[in-house]
Amino acid sequence: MTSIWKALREAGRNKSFLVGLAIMASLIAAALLADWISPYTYDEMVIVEALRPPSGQHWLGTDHLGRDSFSRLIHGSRIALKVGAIAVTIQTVVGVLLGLLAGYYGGWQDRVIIFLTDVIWALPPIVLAIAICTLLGPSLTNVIIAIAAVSWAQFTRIVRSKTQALKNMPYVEAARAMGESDLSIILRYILPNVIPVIIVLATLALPVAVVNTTALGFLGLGAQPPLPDWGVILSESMTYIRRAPWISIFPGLAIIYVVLGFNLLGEGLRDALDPRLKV
Amino acid sequence: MNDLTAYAIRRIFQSVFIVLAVTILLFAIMHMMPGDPIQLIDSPRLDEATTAKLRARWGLDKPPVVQYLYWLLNVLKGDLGRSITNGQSVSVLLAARLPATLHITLTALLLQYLVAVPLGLMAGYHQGSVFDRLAVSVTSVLRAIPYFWLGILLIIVFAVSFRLLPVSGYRGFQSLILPVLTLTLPALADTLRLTRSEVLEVLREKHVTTAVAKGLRPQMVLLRHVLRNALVPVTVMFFLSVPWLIGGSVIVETIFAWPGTGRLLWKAISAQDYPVVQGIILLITLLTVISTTIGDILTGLLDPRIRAELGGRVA
Amino acid sequence: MNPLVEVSHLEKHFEIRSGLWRTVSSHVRAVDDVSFAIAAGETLGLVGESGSGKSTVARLLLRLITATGGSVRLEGREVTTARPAEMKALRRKMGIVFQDPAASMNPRAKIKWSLRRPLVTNGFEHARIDDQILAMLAKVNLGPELLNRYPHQLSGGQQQRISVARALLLRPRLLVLDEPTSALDISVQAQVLNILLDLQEAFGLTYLFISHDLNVVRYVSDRVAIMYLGKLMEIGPVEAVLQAPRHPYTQGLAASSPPMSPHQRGRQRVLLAEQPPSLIDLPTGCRLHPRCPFRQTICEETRPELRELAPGHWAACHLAENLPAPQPRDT
Amino acid sequence: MDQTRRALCVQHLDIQFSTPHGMARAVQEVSFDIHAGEIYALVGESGCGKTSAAHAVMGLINRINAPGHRIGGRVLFEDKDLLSLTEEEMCHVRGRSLGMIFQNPLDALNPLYRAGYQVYEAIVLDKIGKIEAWRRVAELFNQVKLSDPEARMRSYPQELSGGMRQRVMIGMMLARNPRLLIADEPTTALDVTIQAQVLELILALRAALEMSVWLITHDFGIVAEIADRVAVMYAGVLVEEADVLGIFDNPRHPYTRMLMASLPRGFKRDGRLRTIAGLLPDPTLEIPGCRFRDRCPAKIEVCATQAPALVEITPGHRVACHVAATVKGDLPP
Repeated sequence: MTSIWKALREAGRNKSFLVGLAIMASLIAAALLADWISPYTYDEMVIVEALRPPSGQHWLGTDHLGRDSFSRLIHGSRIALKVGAIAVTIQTVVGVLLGLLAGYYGGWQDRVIIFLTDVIWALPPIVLAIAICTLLGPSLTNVIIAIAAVSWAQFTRIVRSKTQALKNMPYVEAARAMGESDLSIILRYILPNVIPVIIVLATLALPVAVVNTTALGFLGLGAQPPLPDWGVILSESMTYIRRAPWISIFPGLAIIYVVLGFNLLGEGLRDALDPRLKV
Repeated sequence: MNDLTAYAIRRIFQSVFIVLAVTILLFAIMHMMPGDPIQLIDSPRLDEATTAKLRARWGLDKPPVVQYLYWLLNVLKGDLGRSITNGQSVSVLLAARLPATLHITLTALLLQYLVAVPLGLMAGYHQGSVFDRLAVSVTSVLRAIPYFWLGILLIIVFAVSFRLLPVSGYRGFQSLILPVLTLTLPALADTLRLTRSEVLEVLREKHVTTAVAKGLRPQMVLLRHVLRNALVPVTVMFFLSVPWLIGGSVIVETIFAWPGTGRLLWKAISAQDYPVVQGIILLITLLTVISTTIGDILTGLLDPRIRAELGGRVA
Repeated sequence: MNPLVEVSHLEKHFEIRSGLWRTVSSHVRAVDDVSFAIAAGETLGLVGESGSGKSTVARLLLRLITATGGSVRLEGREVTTARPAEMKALRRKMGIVFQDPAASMNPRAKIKWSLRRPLVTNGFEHARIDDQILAMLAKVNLGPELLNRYPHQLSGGQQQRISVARALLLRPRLLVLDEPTSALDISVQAQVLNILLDLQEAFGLTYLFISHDLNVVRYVSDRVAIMYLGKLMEIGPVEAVLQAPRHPYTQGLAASSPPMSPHQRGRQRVLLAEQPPSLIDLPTGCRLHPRCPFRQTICEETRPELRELAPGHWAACHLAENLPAPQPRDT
Repeated sequence: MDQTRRALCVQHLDIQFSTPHGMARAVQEVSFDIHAGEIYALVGESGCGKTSAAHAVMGLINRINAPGHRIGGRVLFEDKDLLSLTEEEMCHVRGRSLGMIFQNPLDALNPLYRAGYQVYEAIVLDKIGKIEAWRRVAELFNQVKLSDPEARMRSYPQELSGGMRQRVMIGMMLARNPRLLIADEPTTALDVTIQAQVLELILALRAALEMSVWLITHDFGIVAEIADRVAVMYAGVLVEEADVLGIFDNPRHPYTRMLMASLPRGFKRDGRLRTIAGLLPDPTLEIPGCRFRDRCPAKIEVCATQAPALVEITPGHRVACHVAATVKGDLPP
């Protein structure tokens, strides 16, 4: 599918795309090399060092248990990216399959799937995620399930409408006239033309997943201490907001860094791959 | 019956089905939770026989479907059960907390649109100008800020460092500022960007060229033909963004100790007070579905094409 | 004559749902009781304006949509009810080319892929596929250098010739051409029409050529069928139907068609009044009667059947024998 | 008809658009006059620049739809150079002196307003009272022969058929009695029976309102039907201009002649059509000499170096070709 590579080359001329790409690369590097980059481990407590402001020894200061904030932040990127990537993969696969099915066949399959998305959308995503995590209990695995469960519907709706438009294209009709089977038409003629949309959607879904992960962590429903989830760090920092505001500042900046990076990347990709797509 | 009425009625029916589906889900979830209301009473005077009698009286020995119908009937009567922690009626609790939540969400919603739509129109019309580029970069950053951290940041800046505004609680206008800002800023950025891209899209449509060709002045073209058309999706988004705001309010209320339903939800979850959780989720579902239904019907009102398509004849 | 294709009483009605409960309130009679035959090796031109059902007929022939009534026979075998295996065999005997050449090929695949697919999916011998593709490309005057390009890198004329080549790779007997030159510039249209005529001679193909352009249809067809609002109005040899039309609708169509030269300006241009009615609320009797300048009471009451007015020339008009002579028109 | 009075005078019009591959010249040094009361047809295949020329004259090319464009030359209309007017001054010309209708009347009307209002909006620009303006809308709907005008005024564009929409467009653009109506492919999206009705209407209104019509089309049939004079464009250049009989009976430019020969006029038995080999030149490239050279069967050496000027070879017949005067009879294949 060379034309995707061509579009990527075009995206390469787009400044925001390149900035996004650099941010994504730095994040992946931080997550992979966390053990080498960070000067301390994320759970090493030195109580006498607690609540120190940023200094040469602790670049971003320490928290109430004397743990090095910088090290915890770097290790936190691992959790954010891992949870985000797995959740986005699940919601993409589920959402795309259901979207193709609903869009191509229509009829009762379409009605059932659309009703399911309506039911999912009857609750604000974060509230639904909170409900699921409450039901399943707090853990990172359940966070992944919750995030995927609240986010697949968007993929389904967009892939469905794209499929509906594509299945009436002359080239799809021509394929049917040449004796291609339904499966072949979906996989060879429709899916490749939906893939750019999927790439854009998935890129823009990742920051949402990261924010939701940290929000659940913040509310105590996701990752549990002592894991250095950014949301967990923020929630612990609330108590010391007057004495040590720096503990609160940096995890937020880290989240913004991720979200901004992937948004820029996604928007750059969208402009190159499918400018008319609005998410 | 005209197209719009037919569509509105059908859309309302659809919403009722969606809410029913959510109640079934909620009931199923509560059913799967360990323990039933009788066990939760936790009194030494309960022996086996009394328990069985109570179960029979409350219908807990009936099949789940019948139990669901009983429960639904109670919900329709406004009886959402009692809180496990303090025994208060859930409906009364919710009624007491809802105004505070509506207070910040509706203020945030209005603020968001009053500011974002004119700015988005300007940015779109002057695409590429300094103002536009500034708007795009500021909104890019604003959209990336998570609610809970924005709240913390605002507390640090306004309440801790400068001691200008109250940090938490529900005390008059001043206490409203920080929660509303927290809630509205990211959404404002989204709305501005949506308005901007819709304006850009409409500007490229042929009917705008016609409007220019027939001699309309630029301001008239912009207001009557560009803004009017761009407002259709923007208005829909107004109503569709309500769920996001409600979701955000859960976190914002928690941070600012705002005595609304969101904070109640968080407390109930921490205390595993399931009847309250169930009641709040039901309430939020209702608010969400009502809002999106209004949004959809309003689209039909604003756009004759959609009115005809959704309400009229379909092949 | 030995017909390759026999269409009898073909019918496609779409349900219209309306009202609060979306109940079936009426039907769109997109194609209504249409019968015709195409002899092997001939070109039948199918003419009609938008909403006439001509493209629906094309899709019904290839069973891209299912008929609600009637039958389509190809070499005597029923298409509308064929089982999947038989249908696959029948489809190899039919090809189709669409109006929009840019949308006729998978935009994400190279031309080579689009040309290989029909052969691969129909189980052709892999070793010979590339030779067959090259041979067919040569037939449409294109070189092998196009094979590694994407559809959007081709001109409209090249795209349409690739579509023709693809449709012919399976060596069909019948080629359905649905407005194949309507989206093309004049000079490119000439190119494609020439190639179509050459290929017909070379392979002994049978064409169903659908168009709204009378000049194009006159040029390519042996016989012409005229459709209006889902009904066949007139059918017969091209000279007879287009030079001396017997149906008021055909006459109106011919009069409305722009002339080939400014010398023909004096004629009456507008014969048919007003707008065509909607397909949902069809007029009683003859579907043309609200627009017809010659209508009489019988036209409002009785639906006219196709009648053979001269050998091979049929028209569905009560008044066909009594119409004023159409204005002569030279070409 | 006063042949000497000019309604519009286009001089050395040059239009360039900014593309990722550099500046593309859509229109090059095009000059022509449209006389008062005539129907002047600009004919050409897609991409020849005919629509860009009309949009430039109307002042519809702007920074929003064509960032980085360049327009040169002069367009004289009622003693003013339209290209040098400010946007404010252009607002007084558009709609009032110059009207324009477009190819696809569905896209060209705002789907959110009723047809009547969209015409009303143009009328009230002339400081006319509300009631008077609505009366005028009804009058116009009658004038463009819309059946049941009251109902049509209340309809949304998408509830009208293609022919009715184009009638609404015509009514809207004629609301303020312009001197010149620019009709950009006005019937391309319509069925032939409806096309005939709309052409009839344009002819009738031209006579009734004593205006000129600048018709832009790719369809020689429509030209043969209603045009008085014809100009043929190829790749941004005006290659031939003559009265309609001159173009049809005695085309001189090889491009015009080949185009005429590529029209299907007869039957299959009459033989194959003429085709024009090759493709349009890349508009971003600066091409010395004649732009049709590569596709021309009659080209000579000078064609490669010198761009032919548009010269009058017989009274009223202008051709831009080095060989037009010498090659008689059939063109070589």
